[in-house]
Amino acid sequence: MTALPEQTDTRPEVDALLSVRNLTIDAGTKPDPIRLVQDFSLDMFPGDRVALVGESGSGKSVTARSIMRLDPDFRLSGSVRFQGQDLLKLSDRQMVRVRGHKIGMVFQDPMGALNPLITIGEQVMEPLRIAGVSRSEAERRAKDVLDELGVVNAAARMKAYPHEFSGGMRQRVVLAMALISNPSLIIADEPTTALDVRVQEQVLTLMDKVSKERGLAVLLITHDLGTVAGFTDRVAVMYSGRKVDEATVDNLFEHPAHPYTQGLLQAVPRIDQTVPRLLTIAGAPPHPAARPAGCAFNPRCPKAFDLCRQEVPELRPAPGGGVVACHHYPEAEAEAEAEAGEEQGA
Amino acid sequence: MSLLELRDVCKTFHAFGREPVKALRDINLTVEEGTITGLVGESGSGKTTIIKSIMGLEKPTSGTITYDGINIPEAKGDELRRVRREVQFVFQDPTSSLNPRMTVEKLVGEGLLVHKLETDRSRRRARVADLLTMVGLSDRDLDRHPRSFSGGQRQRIAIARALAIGPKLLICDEPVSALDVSVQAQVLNLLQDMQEELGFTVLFIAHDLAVVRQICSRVAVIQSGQIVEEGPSETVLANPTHPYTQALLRAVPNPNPTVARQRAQERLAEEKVA
Amino acid sequence: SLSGCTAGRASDGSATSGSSSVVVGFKHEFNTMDPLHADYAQTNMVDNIVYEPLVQFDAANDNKMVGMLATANRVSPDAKSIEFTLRENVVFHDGTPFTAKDVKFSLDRYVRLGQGIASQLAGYKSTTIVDDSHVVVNLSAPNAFFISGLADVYIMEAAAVSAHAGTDDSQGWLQSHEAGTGPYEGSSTSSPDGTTATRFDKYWNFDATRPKQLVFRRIDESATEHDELKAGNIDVALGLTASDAESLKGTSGLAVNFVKTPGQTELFFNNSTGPTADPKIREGLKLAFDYAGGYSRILAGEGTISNGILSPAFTCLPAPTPSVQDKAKAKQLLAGLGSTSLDLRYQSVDDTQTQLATLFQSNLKDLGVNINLVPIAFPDYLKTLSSPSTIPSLMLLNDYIMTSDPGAGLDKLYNSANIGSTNKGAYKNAKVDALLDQARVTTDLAQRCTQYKQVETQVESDSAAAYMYQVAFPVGYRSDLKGITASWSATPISFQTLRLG
Amino acid sequence: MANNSPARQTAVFLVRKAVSSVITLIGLSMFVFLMVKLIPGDEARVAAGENATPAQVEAVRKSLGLDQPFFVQLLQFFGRLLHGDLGTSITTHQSVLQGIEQVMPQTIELVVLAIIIIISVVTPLATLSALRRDGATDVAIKLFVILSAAMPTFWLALLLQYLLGTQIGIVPISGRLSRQFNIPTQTGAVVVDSLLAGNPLAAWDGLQHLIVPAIVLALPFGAQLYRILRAELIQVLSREHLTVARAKGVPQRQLVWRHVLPNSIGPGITLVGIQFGAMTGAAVLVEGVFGLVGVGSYLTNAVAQKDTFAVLGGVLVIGVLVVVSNYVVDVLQLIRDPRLRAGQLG
Amino acid sequence: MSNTLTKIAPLRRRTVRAITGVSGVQVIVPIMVALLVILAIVGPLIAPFDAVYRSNILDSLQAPSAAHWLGTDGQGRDVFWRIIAGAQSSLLSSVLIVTGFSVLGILVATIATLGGKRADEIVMRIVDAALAFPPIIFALGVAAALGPSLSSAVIAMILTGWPVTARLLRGVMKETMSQPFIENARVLGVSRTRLMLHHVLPNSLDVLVVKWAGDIGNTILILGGLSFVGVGAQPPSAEWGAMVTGAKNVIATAPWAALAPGFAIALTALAFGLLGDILQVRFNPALRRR
Ligand SMILES: Nc1ncnc2c1ncn2[C@@H]1O[C@H](COP(=O)(O)OP(=O)(O)OP(=O)(O)O)[C@@H](O)[C@H]1O
Ligand SMILES: Nc1ncnc2c1ncn2[C@@H]1O[C@H](COP(=O)(O)OP(=O)(O)OP(=O)(O)O)[C@@H](O)[C@H]1O
Ligand SMILES: [Mg+2]
Ligand SMILES: [Mg+2]
Repeated sequence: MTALPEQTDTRPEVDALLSVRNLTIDAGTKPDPIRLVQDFSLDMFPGDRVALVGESGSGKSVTARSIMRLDPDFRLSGSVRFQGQDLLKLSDRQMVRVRGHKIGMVFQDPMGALNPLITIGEQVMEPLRIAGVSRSEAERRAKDVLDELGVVNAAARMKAYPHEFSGGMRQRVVLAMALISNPSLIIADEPTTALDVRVQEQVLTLMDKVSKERGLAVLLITHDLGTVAGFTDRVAVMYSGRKVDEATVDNLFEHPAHPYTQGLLQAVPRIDQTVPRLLTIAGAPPHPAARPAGCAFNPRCPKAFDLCRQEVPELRPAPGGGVVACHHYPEAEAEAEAEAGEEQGA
Repeated sequence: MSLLELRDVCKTFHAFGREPVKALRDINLTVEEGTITGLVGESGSGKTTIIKSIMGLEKPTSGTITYDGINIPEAKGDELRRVRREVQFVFQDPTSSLNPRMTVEKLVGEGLLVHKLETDRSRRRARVADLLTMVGLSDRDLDRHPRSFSGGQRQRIAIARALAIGPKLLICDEPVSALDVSVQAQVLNLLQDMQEELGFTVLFIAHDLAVVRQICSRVAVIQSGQIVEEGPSETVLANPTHPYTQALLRAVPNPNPTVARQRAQERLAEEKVA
Repeated sequence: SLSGCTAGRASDGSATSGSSSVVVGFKHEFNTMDPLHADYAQTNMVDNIVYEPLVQFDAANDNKMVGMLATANRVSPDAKSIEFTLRENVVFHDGTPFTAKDVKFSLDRYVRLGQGIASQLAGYKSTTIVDDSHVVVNLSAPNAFFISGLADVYIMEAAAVSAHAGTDDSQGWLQSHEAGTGPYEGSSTSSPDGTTATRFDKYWNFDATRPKQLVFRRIDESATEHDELKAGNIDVALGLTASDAESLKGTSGLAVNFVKTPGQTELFFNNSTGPTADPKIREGLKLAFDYAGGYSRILAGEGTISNGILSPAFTCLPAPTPSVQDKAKAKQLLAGLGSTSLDLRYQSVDDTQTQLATLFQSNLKDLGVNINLVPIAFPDYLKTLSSPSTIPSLMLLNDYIMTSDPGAGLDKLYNSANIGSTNKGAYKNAKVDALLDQARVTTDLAQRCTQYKQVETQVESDSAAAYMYQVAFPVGYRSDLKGITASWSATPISFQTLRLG
Repeated sequence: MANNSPARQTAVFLVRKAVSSVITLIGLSMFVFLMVKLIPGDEARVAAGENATPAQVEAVRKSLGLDQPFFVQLLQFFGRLLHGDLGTSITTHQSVLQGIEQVMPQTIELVVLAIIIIISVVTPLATLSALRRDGATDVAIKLFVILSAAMPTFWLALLLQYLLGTQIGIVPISGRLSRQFNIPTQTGAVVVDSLLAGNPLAAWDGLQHLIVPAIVLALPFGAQLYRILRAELIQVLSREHLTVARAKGVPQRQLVWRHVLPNSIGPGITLVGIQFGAMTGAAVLVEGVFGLVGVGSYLTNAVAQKDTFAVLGGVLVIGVLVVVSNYVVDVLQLIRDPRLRAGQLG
Repeated sequence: MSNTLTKIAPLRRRTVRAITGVSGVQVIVPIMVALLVILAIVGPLIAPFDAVYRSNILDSLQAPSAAHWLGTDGQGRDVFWRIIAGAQSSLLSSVLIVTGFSVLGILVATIATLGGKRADEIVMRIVDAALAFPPIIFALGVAAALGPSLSSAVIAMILTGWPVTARLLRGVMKETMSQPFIENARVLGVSRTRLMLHHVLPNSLDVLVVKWAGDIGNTILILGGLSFVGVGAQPPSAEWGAMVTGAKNVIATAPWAALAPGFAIALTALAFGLLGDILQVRFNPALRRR
């Protein structure tokens, strides 16, 4: 665990907008802590669009929230450098200034994400008002952002309450709150999961557009590989608290390296092709307090062998590019295994 | 032969102090025996209202709903009992659709008890155990409560519960939309296998066309309470005629980066034009 | 601003005794100032100083009759009418002179309304105005007891009261207003938590040593009154329990007087029906109670153990027969009761009664007799009196005979004609009835006295009730106040006699 | 859309409430009437006096209409009620309305002060508790609250009076106003009257008289509010919109005031509304000890004397107050929650 | 995930437990309650009759001593033994009251939930009317109608307590009724009775269990309050509320006579209050930790 995982990216770390190194997250008390996330590392550069995928409970949200230090009770170790500053070393007060101002966040449930008692306008303006921006100025900027996000008649709609908005509109408002202070990074935690297919599409398009226009870096969290395909450049796959796979989108979809990634891909029903039966990943992910020995995925892995049950695989460069944590990829065998993986997928 | 038939079903909600909501307008829908029929539409299009009407929990404002010759809204006594026995449901959220206080044995066995199909306790237990094995659980799970299962497993329990009394028609209201992709695949497979094995009829409701395509032979598309397109799923999905169907189809995420990126480009362009 | 409430007795030299305002703490609701209800102690407490009756009786002077608004009276030999000579130069609080028509108006009003004090006027026929200063009160039948009942019958100003007659014969108005001649003027802001009375300077018997103001403040809890008195926030405490009063003794600047009243704590038996119809049982019950123990501990050794059916406050009494416990005899007499358990009714609002009842219950338990204590509310109690069959087997109560001449009281309690209303024990004895009928037409006081004594002896030997204690009413007060003594016109004390030291 | 406007909906809602309140009050009167009639005893005898002759009793019975059958008496009561006449008390011989006017201000003053104490003490305590959930602070507060609510009201009243009033002397022992003050009665509430008379010293003195009884009265009710509020706060604290607010960089203080409290006080407000009636009744337990005469004492006495109209009047007035306070609660809720205004939750 | 903060909770609890050992409360409270229950059962058996009930008037108001641990009351009875003997009537009556009005409340709530819109409306109007009636005054009235005694106080309080329960439960039951599993059961053809007994009630009663424990404490307090205004157990009963009331007049001179039973009440209310709190944490989904 001491070894620094290798980089997927060749760009120098110093230029990174966000550089997470060996982030380990513990919950619970000292004698019996629950390790939610272990040695998570990720680099994001300005304008980067990265997806973080994995089944429910794999630790995606915990990771995202810990970058923002939203849970005071998690014990965090490692480092989270944002624009050169280690967020884990900031005081609570300094952290408040980072949240919402430099890093914006978008959440899953658009209804739950808005305070039902306060008007949309107030909520969108809030980050600016906290920063001391005058009311009229804040109002103007809120209107601009909402306009930009396609809220028709924004000035009037700002006086409305969340319940008067439809799900898709609410998600726009949530996005507006995240964007209003011009952050350079947006973390979107399942922003579309609760939405209808069509609204989902709209919101993604919107995020796509805004981030491109503003050169925003986006960390998109989801469990659905399908939704990331058209949106991101790079995908990191998490399983049971660890990053197990990371690659560029094309690589990942074409040559999924990790058996888990392969499984996820095969499980998505596809509109452009029918299979008699969907291929599934048997079983369920382990509880963070009771992970199996060795590779956490081994009980569900069709290719598991003895080593998998004994030793936790480390991240190594994958044959098709990127990194993967799987005993099937000791450097030499990597190519062959990748082939095998592909065959299975067909 | 059609097992379930909706003819000109309309439903208007009159809430106090609010504008009436026309949730269903002249719905005509036929479910053929032994098939899996899909019903797709976005949120609020009226899918659940249709289901509730079939359940007999909402009375349509007009129109008829016939199940095997029985007009459901009017059904009483023996007829109603037959409907209750032969039509079963699986709901979207496997957590809230299972009584958290009951053990799996009781949950799955309740239908057997209520319809007096198996009144002997130990034999009922054995039947339930069989059902559990059938849906991929085991008899060790008999005395557990639904809370201790994962989402996918809960949905299996819900399916076992529905299948316990041997329904002729199974109606699933978005049974997989709350599940993870990997679990969703498990449940879809299970449904498909069961249907093939037992030969019952399924009305499958979803908003994801890819899911529908995977398991349905026929599909009906509903928009704002109206069926806008209907036909064999291959045909409808390959050549959608209605713009709404087309839009739905395009919205389905495609796990193919090249296609997806291209589509994203198109959308962005459209967005700019609009 | 705190000094008024927190200053203890020590600092009262400047704050309270210098002021001539006296605050009186009292217990239970103060309902109305209407003298119609002067039979109710809290009403009478105030009415007694704002109104005046025609005559009064002096407890300190052998219960002699003294004139108030009447300077002289003469009962006709046939006891069918009384002539009063009225005091001159008396004015009501609004300045109107007092005349005969006010007497007639007042008496007529009471009788017309037929409530409260009207019961003292039973047998009243009419009033004849002779002139401004002479009236004759006519009775429908000879009644020698009548005049002694007039001590609580107050005279009000005809003009002022009839001006506010309304639909209820001025009852609403008089609830919080007064129209009297007394040494104090009532305020118009009386409320359930009390009232204020101010010295009336044109009072015919003006005395500058009366306090300028009397403030009556309702405080229901004895402990609270006790503390307030000690703190100097009230000057007279009328709602103390015996033990609280006892504990005040010896406090500097305070005095405690257990005012001996004409009332007695008594245990009435149902003399007509049920197990207590048997005189032996009644006697047994009477002998079962630990009078001495209750006296020393519950009554704190104040007052006296009863000597007979009347309180020692009365003047014509037979030879004393102190109540004593005799367990052996009681046990023997009560054997006739078998295993029947009896209900003892009492008014649980009075803590002393609760304690006495509990002691009695325990005493009887020692003798193998079960008694259930059943509290009874006042309206229910009154209702039970309507028939001998509903009268409780045992009823513990404080009974007051309000007139210095016990005739009327004895008549109400023991005349069989009054069973169903005021004869609380449904007591019936032809000899007693005859004696009382006789006394009613006897104008000579001494002669009546002999008859009373005969009645008393007879009733007592019939064990009509167990006579327990003379009610000694504990009053705590600022020791520089004078005149806190027993009175016939108000129970336990009248503030007419109150003077600053 | 006029028939759909929030204003109209609100109006309709309030009118509906008013109608059902009136029905409630009528039901309440009938209920009370029946109850009082079931109390054993003879009102006519009480009215006539202990020593009255049977003839006098009958005359009084007739004049009070007590000789009429039950339903006739009830109808007569409602008939008088229409003219604003609550009847006459058989013990005070005073109009019930007037009697209640004399005692009501006292009780309202006490109850309102108690409610002010409850709200101003419980809200911060519950907030602190919820924020430090299960921490030492929370446990300490919880214990304190449960302990103080576990003391019998009247017993605590006696105890506090003895300790604070008599022994330490920091508050007056009993009563409403110290003897050196003479304040003309206007509203009947001492503190208000003192202020109206331009005598702040007297108002302060009146407040000192009220404070201990109000605290004693407040304790058990405060404990209930604390429980509800704490539970609600904890629930609200776990809502996603709070995470969103924190991710927006909202500082703790503003988070509590703007986002947490307004969303949590709903059930608390309703509870205080419901408690109002119970408090006026429970006031009787402290009134006696502190030498106060309020509506509780009035009613206790009236019940003991079987004073039908006094009981009816008193309960009815409390009923009206409860209805009014529920109304106020409803309006407050409407102000608080825009969803209610839109009739979405109604 | 919606409830991130609830997830955090177990952590806090453990920390506190580790540092302060406060969760000892969760051990102590059930023990306290158990002791009280045992006391209520054996109390009257072990307390000597004479010490409890027999007036020993010359020994009245003795200060606590070796012979009388908590002193004697105005009748010279031993306060300690009276408290022991009184546990039964105090606790038993509270349990009876709370159980009584809970049952009534459940019945009423069931009628409101199952009886359709109109029944619901009528029932809720009645509940509102009952709630507008100050409970103490109502209890006073009922007790006055039945004649003051412990049993009429019990009946009075049962009649006073149900509306709150009914209202609370109706809300919860309505919520339960709207859960999909209820629909699920209905379309399975489950009868109304079975629906109520197996589906609605089991999922609604949590709330009641919590309330039940808290109410026991409250009831003991209110029962004492009723004694204070003259309704409740009569002499020579050793019911705690009556003991305090009987001794309130000597609170300055013989404080032990009122203090001791007052503490007994407070302690009991505290124990049940804490129990209610523990149960609330166990049962309230909002406070439950995973
Ligand atoms: N405060 C906490 N204490 C203990 N365990 C926690 C805590 N918060 C989260 N967890 C656990 O950590 C694991 C990861 O949770 P997380 O919410 O990050 O999953 P996720 O990948 O975002 O899943 P989903 O797709 O459901 O949102 C889960 O097993 C969760 O139960
Ligand atoms: N009880 C009701 N009262 C008023 N309007 C209702 C009611 N039930 C449903 N509606 C309305 O009817 C329309 C159809 O709702 P329905 O629940 O059938 O949609 P759905 O297709 O199932 O949507 P989803 O995908 O969100 O479940 C919606 O506009 C909804 O608001
Ligand atoms: Mg998540
Ligand atoms: Mg639906």
